[in-house]
Amino acid sequence: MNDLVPSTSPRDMTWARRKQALARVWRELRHDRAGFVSLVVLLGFGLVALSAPLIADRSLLLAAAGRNNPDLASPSAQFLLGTDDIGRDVLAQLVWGSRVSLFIGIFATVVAVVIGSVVGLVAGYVKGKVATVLLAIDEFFLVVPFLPLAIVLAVILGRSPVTLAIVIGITSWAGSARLVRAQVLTLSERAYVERARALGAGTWQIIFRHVLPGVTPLIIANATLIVPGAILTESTLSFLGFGDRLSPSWGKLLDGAQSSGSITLNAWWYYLPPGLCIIAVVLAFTLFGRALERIFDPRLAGR
Amino acid sequence: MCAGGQIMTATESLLNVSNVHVAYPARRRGGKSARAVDGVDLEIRLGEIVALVGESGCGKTTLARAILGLQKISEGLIAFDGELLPTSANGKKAFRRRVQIVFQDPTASLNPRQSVYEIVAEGLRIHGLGENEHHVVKTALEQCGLHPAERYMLKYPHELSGGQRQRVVIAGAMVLKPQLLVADEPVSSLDASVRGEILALLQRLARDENMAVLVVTHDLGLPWNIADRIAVMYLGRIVEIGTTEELLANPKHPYTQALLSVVLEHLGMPQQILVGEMPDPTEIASGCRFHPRCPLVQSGEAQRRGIADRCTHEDPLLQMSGNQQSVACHAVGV
Amino acid sequence: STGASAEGELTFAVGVTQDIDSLNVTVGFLVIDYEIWNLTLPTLTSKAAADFSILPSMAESWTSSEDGLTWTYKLRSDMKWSDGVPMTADDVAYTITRSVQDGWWNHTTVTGNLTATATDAQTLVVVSSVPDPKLPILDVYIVPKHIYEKISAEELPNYLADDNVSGGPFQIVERKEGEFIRLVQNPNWFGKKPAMDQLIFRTFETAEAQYNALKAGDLDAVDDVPGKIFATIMAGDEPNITGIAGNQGSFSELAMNSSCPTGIGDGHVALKDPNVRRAINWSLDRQLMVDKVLNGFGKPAVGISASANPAFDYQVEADQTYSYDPAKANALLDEAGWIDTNGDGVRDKDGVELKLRYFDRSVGGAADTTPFITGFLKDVGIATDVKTFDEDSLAAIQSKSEFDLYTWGWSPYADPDNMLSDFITAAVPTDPAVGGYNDGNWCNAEYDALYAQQHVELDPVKRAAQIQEMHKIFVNDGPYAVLYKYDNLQAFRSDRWQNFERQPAEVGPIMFTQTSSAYLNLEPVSGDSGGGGGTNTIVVIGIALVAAGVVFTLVRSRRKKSADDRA
Amino acid sequence: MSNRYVVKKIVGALLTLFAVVIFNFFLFRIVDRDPLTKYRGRSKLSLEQRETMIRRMGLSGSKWDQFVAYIKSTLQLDFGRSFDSTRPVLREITDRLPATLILVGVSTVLTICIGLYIGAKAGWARGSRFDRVSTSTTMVLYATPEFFFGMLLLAIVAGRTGWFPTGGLRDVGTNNGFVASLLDRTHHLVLPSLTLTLGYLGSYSLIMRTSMLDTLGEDYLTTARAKGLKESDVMTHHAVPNALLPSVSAIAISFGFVIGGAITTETVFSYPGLGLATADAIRNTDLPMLQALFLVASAAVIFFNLVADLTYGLLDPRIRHSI
Amino acid sequence: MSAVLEVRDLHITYASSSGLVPAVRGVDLEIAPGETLGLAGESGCGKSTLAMALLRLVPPSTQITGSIKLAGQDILTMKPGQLRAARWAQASVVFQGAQHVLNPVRRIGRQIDEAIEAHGSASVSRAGELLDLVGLGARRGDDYPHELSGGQKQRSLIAMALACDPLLLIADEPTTALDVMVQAQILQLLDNIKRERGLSMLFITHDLSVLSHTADRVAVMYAGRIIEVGAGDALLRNSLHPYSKALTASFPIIGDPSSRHQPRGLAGDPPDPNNLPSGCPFHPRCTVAIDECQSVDVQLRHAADDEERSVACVLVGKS
Ligand SMILES: Nc1ncnc2c1ncn2[C@@H]1O[C@H](COP(=O)(O)OP(=O)(O)OP(=O)(O)O)[C@@H](O)[C@H]1O
Ligand SMILES: Nc1ncnc2c1ncn2[C@@H]1O[C@H](COP(=O)(O)OP(=O)(O)OP(=O)(O)O)[C@@H](O)[C@H]1O
Ligand SMILES: [Mg+2]
Ligand SMILES: [Mg+2]
Repeated sequence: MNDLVPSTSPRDMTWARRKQALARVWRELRHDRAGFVSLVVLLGFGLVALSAPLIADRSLLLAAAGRNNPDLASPSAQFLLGTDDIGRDVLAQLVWGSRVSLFIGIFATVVAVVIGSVVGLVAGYVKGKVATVLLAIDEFFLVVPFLPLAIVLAVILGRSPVTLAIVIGITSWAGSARLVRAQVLTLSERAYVERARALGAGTWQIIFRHVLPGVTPLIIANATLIVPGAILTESTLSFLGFGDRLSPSWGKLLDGAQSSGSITLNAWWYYLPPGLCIIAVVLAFTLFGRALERIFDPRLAGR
Repeated sequence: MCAGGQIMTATESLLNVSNVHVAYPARRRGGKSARAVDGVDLEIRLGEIVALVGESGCGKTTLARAILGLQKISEGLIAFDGELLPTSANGKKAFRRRVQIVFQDPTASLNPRQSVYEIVAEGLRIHGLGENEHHVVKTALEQCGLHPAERYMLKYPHELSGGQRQRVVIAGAMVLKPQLLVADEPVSSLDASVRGEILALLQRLARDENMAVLVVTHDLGLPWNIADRIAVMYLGRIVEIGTTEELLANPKHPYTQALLSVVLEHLGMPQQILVGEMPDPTEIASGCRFHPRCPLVQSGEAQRRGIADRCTHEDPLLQMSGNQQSVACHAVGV
Repeated sequence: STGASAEGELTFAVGVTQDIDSLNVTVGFLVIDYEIWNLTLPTLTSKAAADFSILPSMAESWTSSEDGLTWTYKLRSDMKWSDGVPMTADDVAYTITRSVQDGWWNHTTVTGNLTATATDAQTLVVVSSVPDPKLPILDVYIVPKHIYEKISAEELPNYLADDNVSGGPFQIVERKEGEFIRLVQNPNWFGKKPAMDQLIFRTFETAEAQYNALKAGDLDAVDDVPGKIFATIMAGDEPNITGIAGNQGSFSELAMNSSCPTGIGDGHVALKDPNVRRAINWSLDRQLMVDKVLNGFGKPAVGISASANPAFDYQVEADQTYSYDPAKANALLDEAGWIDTNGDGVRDKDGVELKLRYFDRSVGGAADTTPFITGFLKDVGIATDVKTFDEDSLAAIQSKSEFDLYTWGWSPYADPDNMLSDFITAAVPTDPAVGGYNDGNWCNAEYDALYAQQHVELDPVKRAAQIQEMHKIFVNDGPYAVLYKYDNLQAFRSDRWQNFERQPAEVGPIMFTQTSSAYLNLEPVSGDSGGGGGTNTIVVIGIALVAAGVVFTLVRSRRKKSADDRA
Repeated sequence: MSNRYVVKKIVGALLTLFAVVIFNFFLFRIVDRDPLTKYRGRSKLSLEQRETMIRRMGLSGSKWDQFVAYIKSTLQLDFGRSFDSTRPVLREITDRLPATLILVGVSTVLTICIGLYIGAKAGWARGSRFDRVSTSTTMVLYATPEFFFGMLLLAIVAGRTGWFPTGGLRDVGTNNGFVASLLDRTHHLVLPSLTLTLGYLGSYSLIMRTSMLDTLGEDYLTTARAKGLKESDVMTHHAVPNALLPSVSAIAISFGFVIGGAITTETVFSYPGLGLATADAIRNTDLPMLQALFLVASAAVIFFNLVADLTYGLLDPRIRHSI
Repeated sequence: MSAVLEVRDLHITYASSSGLVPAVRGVDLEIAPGETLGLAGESGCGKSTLAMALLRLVPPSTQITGSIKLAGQDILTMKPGQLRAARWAQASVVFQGAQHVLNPVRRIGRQIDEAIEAHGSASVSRAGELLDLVGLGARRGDDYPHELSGGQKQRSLIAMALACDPLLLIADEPTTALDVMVQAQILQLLDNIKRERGLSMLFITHDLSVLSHTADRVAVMYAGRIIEVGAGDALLRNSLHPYSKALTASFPIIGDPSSRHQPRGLAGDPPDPNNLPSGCPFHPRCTVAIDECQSVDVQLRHAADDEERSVACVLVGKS
């Protein structure tokens, strides 16, 4: 392709390669309808979450904010999505809820991916007892039912969004550790790793130069696929009453809707929007993650 | 013997492999370990090309990896340039500057995420030979027939043809100016048309750089093309070794004869197709390891010559038989 | 449907959101447990539903000695437990004696100072060591001696009370944990026969599901209707359902750690100052919480309810003591020296921030007040650090007094003594392993003295005055910011049942009351034939048929399709 | 399947279960909670009485003593008494187990059958209308929290039409015979099991579709076609058996999620099984119950995984014959 | 006797995500009864595509034009049912890499019988008989593929290919992945079977040396075309097209001093089917190319001195 680049420093080349790789990802994403649409949806939600203070004042979340409003009022010009059971604007809570839900989803994923990648890398690269122990732990977390475990941990660790995210992270890394390990195993079987070893490369050089770059796309795609699970878990735990009462997540809104009888009262504006938001974001993350998988792993093309 | 104008002046030995064994532990508890390399003696001299020939699974790759120190040996000694293979991390690293390996499948040997430049420069970087890196890389690429080097440096493996990939792999080994290059089936995954080019390259490099090459292959035509000597391996053991001309013209071991017969029918040799499948290194026969498939034994010839008993009970040693030829067969010389 | 079962038996099905924790009268403490005991265990005397005045029950008559310390009860002679064993004064004496011996939680507040002897089968003599205003009612459940005497004190806490021996109007016949408990009439019951043959309490996980079951006709009455839904009932949207917002003194409060010197714990220094506690009281908009959290079904309160009987409440209106006045709260805080010196919106003093550890109860009445309260406190420059806990964890924290604020609530008994006893100095926790009920970690010598007086005051008028005085001290010193008294929101099928008795009269609920006598007075509306389960069954069968059809078609079409091939 | 494989898998499962038991012990010792709070008379108990009770709960002595006592009693299936009801935990669990078994059993069977069917069909006819419709539907199902389904079903089907009860396991009043009570229970089971089925149908069918797609490019399918087999035979005899293999373990792992789904589903429908018991135990921090429920849930998943491993061994001759 | 297989002007174009890939660009072929045609060429030149197209086994999106007459019937115009009937009964395939070609979860015997059942005949299993025929032994029918070695799998594939007594055996690199000795065994087996049954065979390989004694005629393919075809021995000994020459030269004759220390091959890269050079597709790598080669795309034509021989080269026509 670019035959005519004469001499370049390695750093420039690395840069150029990254740029090229990104450009390729972008190009392929553009042609992947599901992936692209879901990216747009995600960006939309992200934008809303980031600009929540501009859309709705934080004070609207205060319990007393509904002081002069009717409770469970149906949508109107004043309250686009009606009011909740204590007269607060549902839309404002939905908007701020997106922050909590996305934050927990993403933060939990970071926790899970960091644990999963480290465990996967170590278990895949280092053999022997360490790997056996790590695998046993991984097996344990993989087999032990996820929600009960998360519940038990939540009971023990408390209820703030951060601990909730940590709990979800701790309970969902096992799958990615497996994935990373499998990939590391195949990578380290690759002849090019053997070649590097024959060239005299040490363990760390091999991990950083050959193994890590090889698993990174996988980790990214996998992370994108952990987020929806984390968001679902957050909503489930919040629904079961584990959420933080003072920061409204979508799951918490559903809990509120359920416990205030909005289903029986047909106050659909209270329970439908958070449910649909969860579905939309989870769906978007899933589709986006699958698109990334397709792009990073051409064998999966056409899924 | 001088053929093709090459003169065997250097007899100084570079690599000495003696009585090397490699056993892979059993995959299952209670299973037997695989004696992939089972007592190999081999010497490689400075600047010569030796071909290691044998059926699939006979332990060629294992031996090659053992020579590089990539595979632990369970018994025996490997000495390079008069010194035993180092075991320390630093010693290994220094050793690996002097010995390099090229694998069968160039596509698998290249990290798809690295550019040609990075791949070739990797050895330099690992050994901290960064000075003048660009120039060295360029020279190595051009030496390997990738002209002009700039055209290839920024490409990625997937943008290259199979032959070009194998050249890149070889260039990556050549930047370190090794004294010994081990090439494990360097052309068997390549197209027939490309094969000749790569072999010519190896031959040229060996000659120009006075580099010894151990080339692993299952194809007897390859050594005829480039090797000075041939070692024939069967089930973890070298059963016959000699100069290319001598050995191909006058194979003495029945196994070598059979191998040659299936590729050389047009020379009038009757085909001797050995029955049975690839031998199993977990079940090496007693006596001569080849005896269960040996045509001499099967045809009763061995009986006639009165060596049948030795064939089944006595492990034959590699013995000089001819000028530079050694054979491990009870039938030879009887 | 359970309105009427197939055999023509009359069933009354009640939905509850609480599962029985124990039928063992020495262990259980949930409202539902008391309801079952009210229906299955006899009491020596009874209380009038309307005003809790004393009525005969096991005892037909009683007389007291001059000094008021000795009471002699004359018992009915026709009483039998449901298993046919005679029920006599011996059972009562046994209950009193054993409860004192073993320290039964539900009994000793009443029986602690009593000794009882059965002089014959129908005569019971009770002697109190002090003058006792809780006599002659003697409000404890009488247990069958022939059952309990077989159980050692050690074993008793684990006894499941599954003997089903009843001395009340009903007896338990079937119980499915988490599902239902079924009672039928006790043939040996000596009192008024109820109209229904069986009584079922079904447990629901959510109040809403339970209400829907009422609406669908699966239930006859429910306790705990979601407030929003209750409002629609009260608005007359449901012609067949009648709602009753009954109040029996249950209240919610914000407890503050007043750091009683004899106690333990690490309460915030600011809360030691009564003015800061008062400021907090002034900062709360109680009416807003009643409107929003209770949907108006309740009323603001500043003092505790000492008794289910509102006569014992603090007779001062909320606005005369603490109304919603943030300005006043601010002034008090300024005066107390808590001023926001560093401009971060939170008051401080001597380098200590006025930031309070706020423990939020995860379930229960006070749950939804926390967002309000924290907001109100923030408005007057008090920061909070909210942590949510379940009741038990919270109780553990309370036992150590390691909190600044927390939310809780109480439901009082008929006699005020028990509730009032929780705030005496002796109830302050001093050992985390043992705990104590004084959850404001508050003490006041004057209050203690008055408590001791009312404890032995036999003149009801004087006693009432003493209790008013105690209220005044408690409210003024403010270890609690009482928020409101909340109503029990109950509903029943008025197309099926009538003659619901409220307890206390006019303001109280119909079920889960002090005596549960409402069940005895209920009458079916004539001509009711119950809801229709038949249609449902038809629907099920219909759906099953449709599903089978769909599957069949799918399979068929698959067969056909697969016949075609890919080119 | 060789005995060695079976034994290895069983031993592995038991080890995992044992790990759960140990994990349980440590996890629940972290919680700072007075075990006697439920005994309302605790403030009136003497210190000796308290100690007796605490000892009986296995909460006295050194951690090691506690651990030994805990392991002993756990092995005897003695999980202590519920803090909440004071009944033996084992009895609480055995009482509620059948309801959950039926709910989870029915839903799992439905989910697996329908999910695999849809997934296999969609994967086989990749890009067809069936694939597009079913995949987008299953994606949405996958993205929907099952309790939201439950809420919607409750709102629409039960609340609006009254065709189905809004909760419970059965009508208590009806005692008229086996058939009626069976119908009654089925009637109560429909919505919860529908919720659970819909909630997990998505992931099962997506898993199956993916592994179907993985097999699509396999050469043995070309061989089968070359032999002149009908497309339907190629699918059922060649593609599906191979696609099932990777699905089996993936499905076993997602069974853990179904167990989680039972918690929320039972909560939404007041369905008194172990899920509801879990929700209650959470609310009451009923540690012995939680501990035992967690163990039971884990055991169920471990068992399911074991079954999957053994099934895998049966389905895959490479395992059946070797090892 | 008319040809068993007759291919006329066959074009096969794959529709891939990166556009249309013309894998086969105008191939004419015929195979007489009992004849073996060897088809040789570099990787990617379209050999397998051609083989697969003979039974219409290419992906559905692939465009095929021209005609393929198998025993007189045109495969390309058949209805699905007819096509299914023709598959395996008229022509069967011995694939390369038996590893993936056999279904890992079905017994070998079942996989063989299945082919017979698909063609309506035989309720009795013939698998055992066929396995015996290829020297595996009937009992192996109960084995699963993983229980067989590479050579054994290849034998069972041959047995499977014989199941419906086809007229034509298409062997697509049947020995490539095998070891020298096993390769020789399989070649011998195929040879015997072919001779015993009078089968026609299309033998595809990239290893010319394999063809030397298997093929009656040899066709050499380059970039989707046949560029030289002729009698086996003659072609291998004396190829006329520069590409065939280079190809034959790259297999040294052991003992031939001209190749000792003289490895020979072909410079340059195989062509990219997406981006073929103009004129003769071989001209960029051709050592004897003349200017004309850049523009003239020569068709296959008879060589002057050998009437069985056809060559697609400007130079050959001229000489
Ligand atoms: N990691 C390993 N563990 C156990 N056995 C092994 C391992 N690697 C190779 N073997 C066995 O050792 C024997 C020799 O293998 P090796 O790869 O050296 O053979 P080879 O001669 O290079 O064969 P090929 O021509 O197929 O490359 C074989 O039987 C093989 O099955
Ligand atoms: N399904 C496909 N879609 C698109 N292109 C394809 C497809 N299959 C093969 N090709 C391309 O068609 C060309 C011919 O492929 P084919 O497999 O027929 O080559 P071949 O001669 O058999 O090579 P080999 O010796 O490697 O088997 C190649 O360039 C290949 O990349
Ligand atoms: Mg090898
Ligand atoms: Mg091919």
